[in-house]
Amino acid sequence: MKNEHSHQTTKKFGMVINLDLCTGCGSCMVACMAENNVPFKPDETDKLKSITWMRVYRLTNGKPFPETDICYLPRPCQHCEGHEGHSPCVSVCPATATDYDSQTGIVSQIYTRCFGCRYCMAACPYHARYFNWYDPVWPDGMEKYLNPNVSPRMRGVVEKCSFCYHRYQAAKDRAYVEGQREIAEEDYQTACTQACPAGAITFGDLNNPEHAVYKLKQDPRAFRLLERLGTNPKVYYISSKEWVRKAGDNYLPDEKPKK
Amino acid sequence: MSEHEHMDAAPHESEDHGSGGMVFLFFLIGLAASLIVGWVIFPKLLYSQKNQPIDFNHVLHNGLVSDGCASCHFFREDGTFSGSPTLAQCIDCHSDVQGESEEEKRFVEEYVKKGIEVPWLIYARQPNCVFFSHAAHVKIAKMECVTCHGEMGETEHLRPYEYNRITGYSRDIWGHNIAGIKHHTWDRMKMDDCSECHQQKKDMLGSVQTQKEGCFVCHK
Amino acid sequence: MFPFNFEWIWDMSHMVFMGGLWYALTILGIGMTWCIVKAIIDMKKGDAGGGHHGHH
Amino acid sequence: MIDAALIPNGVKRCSFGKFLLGLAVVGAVLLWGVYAMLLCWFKGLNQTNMNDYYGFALWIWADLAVIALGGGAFFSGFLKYLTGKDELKNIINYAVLIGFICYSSALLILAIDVGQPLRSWFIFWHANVHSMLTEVAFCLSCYFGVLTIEFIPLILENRQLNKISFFHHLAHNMHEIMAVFAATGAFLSFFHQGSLGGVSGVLFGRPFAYREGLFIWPWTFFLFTWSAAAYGPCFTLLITKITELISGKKLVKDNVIELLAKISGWMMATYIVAKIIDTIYWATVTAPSKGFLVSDFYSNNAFYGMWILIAEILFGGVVPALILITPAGRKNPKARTLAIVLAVIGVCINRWVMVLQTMAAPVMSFDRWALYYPSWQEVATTVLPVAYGAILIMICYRYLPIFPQEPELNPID
Amino acid sequence: MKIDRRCFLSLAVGAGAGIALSPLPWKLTDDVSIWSQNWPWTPVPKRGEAKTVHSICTLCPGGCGISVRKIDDRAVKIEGMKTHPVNQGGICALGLSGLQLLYGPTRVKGPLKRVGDRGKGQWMPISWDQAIREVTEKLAAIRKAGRPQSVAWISGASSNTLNLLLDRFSQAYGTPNGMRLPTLEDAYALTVSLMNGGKARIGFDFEHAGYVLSLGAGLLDGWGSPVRMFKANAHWKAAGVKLVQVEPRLSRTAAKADTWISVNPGTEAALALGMAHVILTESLYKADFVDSYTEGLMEGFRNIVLADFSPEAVAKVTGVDAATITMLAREFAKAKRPIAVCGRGQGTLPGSLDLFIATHALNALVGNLNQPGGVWMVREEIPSWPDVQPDSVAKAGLGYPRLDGGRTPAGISLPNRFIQAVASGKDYPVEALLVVESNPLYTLNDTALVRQAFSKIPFIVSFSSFMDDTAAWSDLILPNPIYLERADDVVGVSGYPYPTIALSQPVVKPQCNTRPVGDVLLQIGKGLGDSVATALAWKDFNACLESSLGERFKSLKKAVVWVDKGYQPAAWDEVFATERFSFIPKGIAADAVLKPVGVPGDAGSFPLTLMAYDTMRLSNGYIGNPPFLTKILEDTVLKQTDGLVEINPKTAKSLGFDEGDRAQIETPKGKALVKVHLDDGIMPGVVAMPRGLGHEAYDAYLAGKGINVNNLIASVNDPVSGFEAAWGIRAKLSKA
Repeated sequence: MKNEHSHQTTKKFGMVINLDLCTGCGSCMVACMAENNVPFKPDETDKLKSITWMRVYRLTNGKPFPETDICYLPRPCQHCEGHEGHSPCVSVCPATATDYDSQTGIVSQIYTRCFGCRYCMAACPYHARYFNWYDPVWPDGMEKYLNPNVSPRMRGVVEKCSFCYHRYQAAKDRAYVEGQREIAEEDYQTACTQACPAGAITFGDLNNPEHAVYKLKQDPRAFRLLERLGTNPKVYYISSKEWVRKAGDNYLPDEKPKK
Repeated sequence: MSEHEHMDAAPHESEDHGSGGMVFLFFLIGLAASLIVGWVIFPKLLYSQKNQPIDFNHVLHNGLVSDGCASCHFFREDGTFSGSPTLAQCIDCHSDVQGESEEEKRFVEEYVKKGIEVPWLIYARQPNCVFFSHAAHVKIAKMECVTCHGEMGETEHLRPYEYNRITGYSRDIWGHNIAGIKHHTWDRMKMDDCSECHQQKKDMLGSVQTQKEGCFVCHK
Repeated sequence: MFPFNFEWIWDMSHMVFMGGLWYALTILGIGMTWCIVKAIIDMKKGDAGGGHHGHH
Repeated sequence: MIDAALIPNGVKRCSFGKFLLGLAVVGAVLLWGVYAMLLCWFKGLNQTNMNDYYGFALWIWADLAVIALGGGAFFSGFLKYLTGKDELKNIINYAVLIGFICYSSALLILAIDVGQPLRSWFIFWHANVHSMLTEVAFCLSCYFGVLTIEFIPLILENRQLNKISFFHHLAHNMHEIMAVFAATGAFLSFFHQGSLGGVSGVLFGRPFAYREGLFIWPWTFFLFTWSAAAYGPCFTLLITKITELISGKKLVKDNVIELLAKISGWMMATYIVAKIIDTIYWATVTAPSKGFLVSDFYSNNAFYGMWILIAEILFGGVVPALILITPAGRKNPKARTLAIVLAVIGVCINRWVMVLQTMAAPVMSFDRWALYYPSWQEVATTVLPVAYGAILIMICYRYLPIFPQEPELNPID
Repeated sequence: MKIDRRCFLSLAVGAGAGIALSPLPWKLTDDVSIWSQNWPWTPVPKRGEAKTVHSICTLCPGGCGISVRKIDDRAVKIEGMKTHPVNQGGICALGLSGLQLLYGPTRVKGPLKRVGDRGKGQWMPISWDQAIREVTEKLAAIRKAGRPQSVAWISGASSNTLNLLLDRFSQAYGTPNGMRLPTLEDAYALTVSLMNGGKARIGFDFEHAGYVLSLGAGLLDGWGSPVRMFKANAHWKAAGVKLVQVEPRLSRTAAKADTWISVNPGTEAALALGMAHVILTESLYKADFVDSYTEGLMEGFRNIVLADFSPEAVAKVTGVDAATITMLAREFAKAKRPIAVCGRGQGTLPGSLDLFIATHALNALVGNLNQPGGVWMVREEIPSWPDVQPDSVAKAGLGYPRLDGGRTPAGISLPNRFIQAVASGKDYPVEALLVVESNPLYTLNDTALVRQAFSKIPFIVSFSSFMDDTAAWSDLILPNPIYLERADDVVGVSGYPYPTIALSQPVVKPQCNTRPVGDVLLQIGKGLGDSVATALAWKDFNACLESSLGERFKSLKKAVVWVDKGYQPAAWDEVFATERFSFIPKGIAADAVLKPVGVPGDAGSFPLTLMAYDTMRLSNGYIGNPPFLTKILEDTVLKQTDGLVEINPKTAKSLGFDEGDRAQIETPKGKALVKVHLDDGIMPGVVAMPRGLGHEAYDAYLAGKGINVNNLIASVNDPVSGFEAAWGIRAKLSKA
């Protein structure tokens, strides 16, 4: 099976999220939970113990009424590339339960390999990783809606956004039986991208000039979270508000963001 | 206490040589006994057997169908693999009893007539954490069914389904040899067996950690 | 941890890390074996005595 | 006394009844800890107050702390067997015992801390050699093996065991080549103490913890090894002091104590200088390069205020170091004890900060500080090793000749 | 040779060695970890064949198309329908959670009969035959006694045919008391009929607008068809269309707007009239429209506006300075295709008429009615049936006045007044109440009054699919299948300018022992016999759908939706030539119409103003919030079971409150324990709480979380329309 795939170019899947369009409605969060069999508890108000692969943060400019301004910022796993694929979380995992795949640029998490040391969570500055403190429990009958393409996680392991990798797999299978090797941009879209009613999220191959994200990421208003740490994330944000772009990273009092 | 006194007093020679042979004999007994437990009794206890709900004759059916395995184990339009057939497929021929086989009679009466799907026990079922693309292996890599499933098509009866009492896995995953030794490609279906092939695809080895293929290629 | 493990690669980090590890384990192993074997021999030699050796 | 035959020659021990009573009291605490441990194993880590912001918390701190404190074993061993400080033979036994307790505790706590204990062996089998935690796991367990090896001869010196010819010879032989084991132990310790420092130092996503360094090793790697060597002996001395208080006997001669105190003091002095340099560099170069003022890390709440930095470096480092390197200081029992206590607290604060404050300080500008307090289950499981250690010490002290100088210092008339 | 201790020792050593050399320990270690990877209590989703079924989501008036992904017979995911003109593949959080409603624990599994006292939650499962028999007998008895008018129904049904059926039932049975739950749609319909004449649905051509002025409408908080509005907003951002949000609170809409005008609560209408003042004085209005197609401007409207609504005067009322008002007015009047729109929050309550009149007047002044990118009077033909011939009993019953005193144009109900009438007990009593797809005990203002009214009704039948607050308070529950298990037709999409007819259809087989309300009504009709039976002589509800949709029925089964994209609103000459647009509704005194509605409570003892707000993360109507939505609720809205009240830091400081403090909020209607959340985004002196929390019914994922703000808010009747017009209430916050 050696040269079967040799013509394939390496991909680098990423997202561009337009914060000017995001209304913070939460569709992306629910779409993600519904797609990825994310469990829920009777009380989810302790946000430090609430699993939401996609989480929408509420940013404020800190000014008093009526100069107050707010901005909603959806935060999936940033799928950091770090330096040559050494993202903050990947290199620290002692059991190789998470890895960076340079073929897709996706940071994987293997729940059955993970033994729950939580070092990766300590390493992630975005808090994109979540621990299963509890056994996942669905009310009797509700387990009917679980998605067979995603394996439910057991108690005691870490989980996180996978850029809906199972959709990539499904798209490839569809292509294979049709005798194709490559898949089109629209064939692989994450659940949040698809659901977003404002069309704020764009997903695709950052390496591919044909894909929308390729152009969007070059927008002068585009920025990434915590770029200064060298995490080299693959999720870009676009905002026309200067204070929002500034909130994307940390700056000393006398510093000005470059964007 | 007494032994200590005794040991202190008495010169060690006599005792040592006295039961030296005995000591060694006992060692051998212990060794032999535990080896039997570990290699023979333990595997028997570890695995349990179930019979398939209905016996099935692959040879017979293979003779009747045009397209080999793919006639019943086919790909759906969405690229997924249908696995073991559902009533919908069997019903074409088996809406009524065809031959003399008792099993077929039972099949028609207990399942076809009642419209109940047959709860086949899947020998090659991988655990839920595994994503396996039949399309990639069959359509792209052009692999033969035999490579992983062995001579299924040549069987006239379905062998009992053996499963591990602790893990619930089918025995085919670990393989029937308790030491995990395999003679054919299909004797074992553990991760290492998959990776044997997968490591060959030099241009696909993207994992920064393992310098093999990404974990998500096979895991979900 | 062993060359036959899925994660094993013959690269610098593995050589250094696992090298050091196995080196240490070997020393401990040999050391303990030596102690035990010699203890048995000494015992056979019979120059046992109730501990009037007073080491340290 | 019914256990008279087991008690070493030439020493006096309390009545068996009194001994049992002591065991019972500490045993009760132990059981409480065991109960909490079982809760965590069977119900899962929802028994703790850890959360997605505090993946590491009290337990990891406890691990780092006991391993630092247990550092006395490898360093005393290093001093005795490799630099030939022979006086230390009078305290090495105890150092080894304390080390053994600390390391076994650390392993136990780790076994409770992971979400899937049944799979924890994956850390060895599927090891990712780039992870500091892997290094910790390997060296930790190997060094625990070394400690066991160092501990065995001590056990075999029990009056009755030593009568058995085989054990007698075994103990003898192990003593013969103890230097080899000690050397291996020192080697392993250097790495796992270091990698424990690396654990937080490599987190380049967490500017509070992140440090530059040498090759793959951040400065914290070396600081941790160094501090363990410096502070470990202090813990040995502290426990010795406590044992002397409880037993009401002098067990180790002052010259031995002072020697160890002196070495510890100098190690501490050099360490704290390095630590201060590291802190200054981090505060003026590393953190700002990521967009942080060092005050950002100490600004939000009273608990993680600047005081904690001062407490660690000044009162937990500079002061004890100064006391111990000055002859007058270390020769004065009161001053010496004070220094030792301060030092032990100091190193514990350092480990606490490197774990807990790292978790507390937000990195994203719009994220919030998260504070945490342990649940009773966490506390109980952390107290568990202490109780276990106390029991082990009680038994060993009673039946093993741990303190070679005890008969001489406390003649039975 | 003797066997001593050491023999056994070496036996053990041998055994140890043997075991170590056997697979036993190693395989066990492996298998135990594999067991931990496949814990039997962690569910494994069944594999199967995937297919997609398209339908319509009827959880809100948005009318979005949904594509439901199925594995064998399980529905596993709801997604937006890509080809649907309204949502174009997008979908809201509630729509995505539909499967939690389908498979959720609050479904009523089968017909239930109350055994204990009302609301005690003691039920007895009964057969459908018995359930239907009991209702039929009751209704038959009432009708026999000649009091058909004392049977009432409240319906929130979105299905046009079901509503036709309910009306038909009333006609044939003989009761005038059929209550729909009015929304901004009805308020707009009334406004249109009062100012334009005629019956029409309001539509907004937002996609082609050039400027959008929202007077308190939560355009991005679930107003109209939420997904369509999000997409419109995205289009505005791309095309540089300005969105101005007028509202006291920094809602999501305000946050997304280019300009947020923080106006004193309840004074949006005044602001609109202030703008009208500027437009008139600076004669910025569109003369060619105003001169030849309108009336009442120079007579009434102008005088009042000039007299009472000068920018300065309005500035005092609204708190918005005169300059801004003038600026806004000029911007609005000079913009291309400007649209003014209202309907507070999601517009689930109709609201006071003055705001609608003022808003509509603004649109008229700039002549943006029935224009591309303007406000459309959509006249779509709504399927209907020939009238029934009521028998003498029915005639008599229908002779009675409606209990809500609905003298307003037909088709508009006033449940608020209905409740007041029943509670007061004057007029005639209600002996039986049928509740269809609604939860009045929770959604209507002043729930205490609703409860009081209900306690006066001896026989309450709920057709709810869920054990909601009202179902829990009823005597019989005849559960309806939910939208994913039944067929319904939806005509028109809230605020959408093009005529649409959609068919929502079963995507899975019913999960519980349920029957569609339509079927049950038909069966009851048969049971009642004579004229009722003849009026309801369909075999089942599907037959009703077929008869009302005609041949469309078949095509819709495939296409799911029909939309007339080519629709053009009637030209000015058609609509306004014969009957001109009137700035002052005919037959109503201008000053009466433009009088703002106040809220109860005196500023002395209630220094603050409490406003209820709507959010996309809380379903606040008949549908209880599904677990996923509650999960994504901010912890500044709900913390454990405490509801948080939003308050400006300044106000909080003056009252001595800090973030998260416990407090008691009190209004003339009642008090409740809350926590305070400090937020700069809300006007000082105003406090806000979301609708959708504080359910007494439902499951562990919703019951008892937060408080129902409707408990605290009084019901206020609009003096002209009679609609529920309360936009808030006076309140005070004290330490608790």
